[in-house]
Amino acid sequence: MQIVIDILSFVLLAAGGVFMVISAVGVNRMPDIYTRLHAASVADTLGAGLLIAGMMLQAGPTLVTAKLVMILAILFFSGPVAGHAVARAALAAGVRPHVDHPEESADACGADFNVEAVPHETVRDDVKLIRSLKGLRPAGRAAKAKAKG
Amino acid sequence: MEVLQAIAAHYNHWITIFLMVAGLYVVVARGNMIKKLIGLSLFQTSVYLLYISPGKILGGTAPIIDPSIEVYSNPLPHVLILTAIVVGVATLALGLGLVVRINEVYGSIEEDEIFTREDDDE
Amino acid sequence: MFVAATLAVLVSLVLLVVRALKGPTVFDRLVAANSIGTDAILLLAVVGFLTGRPEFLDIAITYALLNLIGTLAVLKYFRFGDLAHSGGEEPED
Amino acid sequence: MESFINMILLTLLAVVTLGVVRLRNLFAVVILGGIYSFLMASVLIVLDAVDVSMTEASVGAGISTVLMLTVLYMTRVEEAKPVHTPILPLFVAGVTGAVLVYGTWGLPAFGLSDTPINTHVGMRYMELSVPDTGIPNVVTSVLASYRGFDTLGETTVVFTAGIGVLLLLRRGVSLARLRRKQQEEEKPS
Repeated sequence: MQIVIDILSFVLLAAGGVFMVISAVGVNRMPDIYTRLHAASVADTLGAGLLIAGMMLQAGPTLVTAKLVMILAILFFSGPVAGHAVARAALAAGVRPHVDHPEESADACGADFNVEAVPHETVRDDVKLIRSLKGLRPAGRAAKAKAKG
Repeated sequence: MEVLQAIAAHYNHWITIFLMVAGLYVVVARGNMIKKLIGLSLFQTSVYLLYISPGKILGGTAPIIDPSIEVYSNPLPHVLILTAIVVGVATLALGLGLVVRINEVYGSIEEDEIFTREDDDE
Repeated sequence: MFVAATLAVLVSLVLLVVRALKGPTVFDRLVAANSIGTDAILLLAVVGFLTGRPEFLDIAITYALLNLIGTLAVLKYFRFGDLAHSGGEEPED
Repeated sequence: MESFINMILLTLLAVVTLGVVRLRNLFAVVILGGIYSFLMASVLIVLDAVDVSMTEASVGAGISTVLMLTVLYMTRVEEAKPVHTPILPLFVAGVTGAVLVYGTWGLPAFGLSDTPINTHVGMRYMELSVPDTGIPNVVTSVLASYRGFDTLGETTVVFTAGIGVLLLLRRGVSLARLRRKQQEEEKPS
């Protein structure tokens, strides 16, 4: 029985470690902040989840397992919150998403990041979604400048 | 192998010295006051390392008594550094308060700009 | 087997530090910092098992909470320029 | 293995420090400071200082970051270009570092149990803590019981610093602000 648990937890730990490394490589290789967030989330979910599952198997039904469950719960909730907040703040600060045809969007994406002109479909959908929420900085700022001018 | 062991024996000391020297350099060479405070806290953390690393015993664990464990690391440096950390954040807060006050009076936190402004006033 | 997991976490830590130093924008550094926080939590847990005393996981819980608070404080600054802002309305530029 | 993890983490710490010294955007420096604190806390865990590690993480990555951000909000974010050449500070730092490195040859190696620091009073506390106070965590018993007055002094220091910050930042009539107001009023006339 013990040997089965050992093998199983070794597999889980190894897989978790591999996902941690994949996530870190992704954070290094991806072209812009929004895609890097995507790579970083792998560590929060699969990496941490598998590693902690492996450790839980080793700890058995003790207090240590309860603490591990708590850590996992905090990571599961805090990871998406932090990632979402980073993306929102980057957008609000005017960081332009990386697009497939930079020559087409280069003049369209001015200093103020004109939302309508970004050609990437998915990006535009996300932006529309966020704009429907209250108070997005770049759009709001552009509108205000128009109203003043 | 011998060389590696010699390096491992003193690696903590060398990194501690590097952090200390880096903190000293930032405090002396940079004119920005917030950067100076960051350099000061670099220096501070290097002192934490200087105290804690000699207290570590290889193969030992944290100094929390348990019947099943034989070797513990030295608890005394930990106590001293706990006090130092709390006092450190108090001094950092006071320094930042001074920076805000200086910025209110002079409109700048760069040392050189403040000095030229002082000279202009006289 | 915990040795392998520790090595993996250390490798990812090294790569993330590279990104934190390179990162062209502040947000790249922030993503790296957040991931480094996660890595530190996992490293703490794995090293606890490696040295045979996994009782110190309470500290990992503290790290996890602090990691979130630090990131949100920085981002709130960027969003509103003020840490005490309630987040309800668009700030005046 | 412990020694190896310790060395890797210390190397990362040194690399992050180089970044802190070189960067001029203070936001980036503050974020790197948070990373530095997390790495330092991991090093302290490996060095068996669990209580110190928790305090360092909450103080370094928590309170210090928030304090620095608040001050950055009140001042400005970009550091000015250095006016002077950094040759003299580099020289001072280099000489200091060389002297200190020379001094390390006389220090005992890392991780031994028979060094002076590990043979006298610390180990006495380890033996006496449970019979004397009944607390298994020796750091707690030394901090709060054997050396409780030190903690009282520490609290006094924190209290004094708090009063200092309050006095510095109070929103009242201050002499300097009055003088500046006077100057501004005199200028147009």
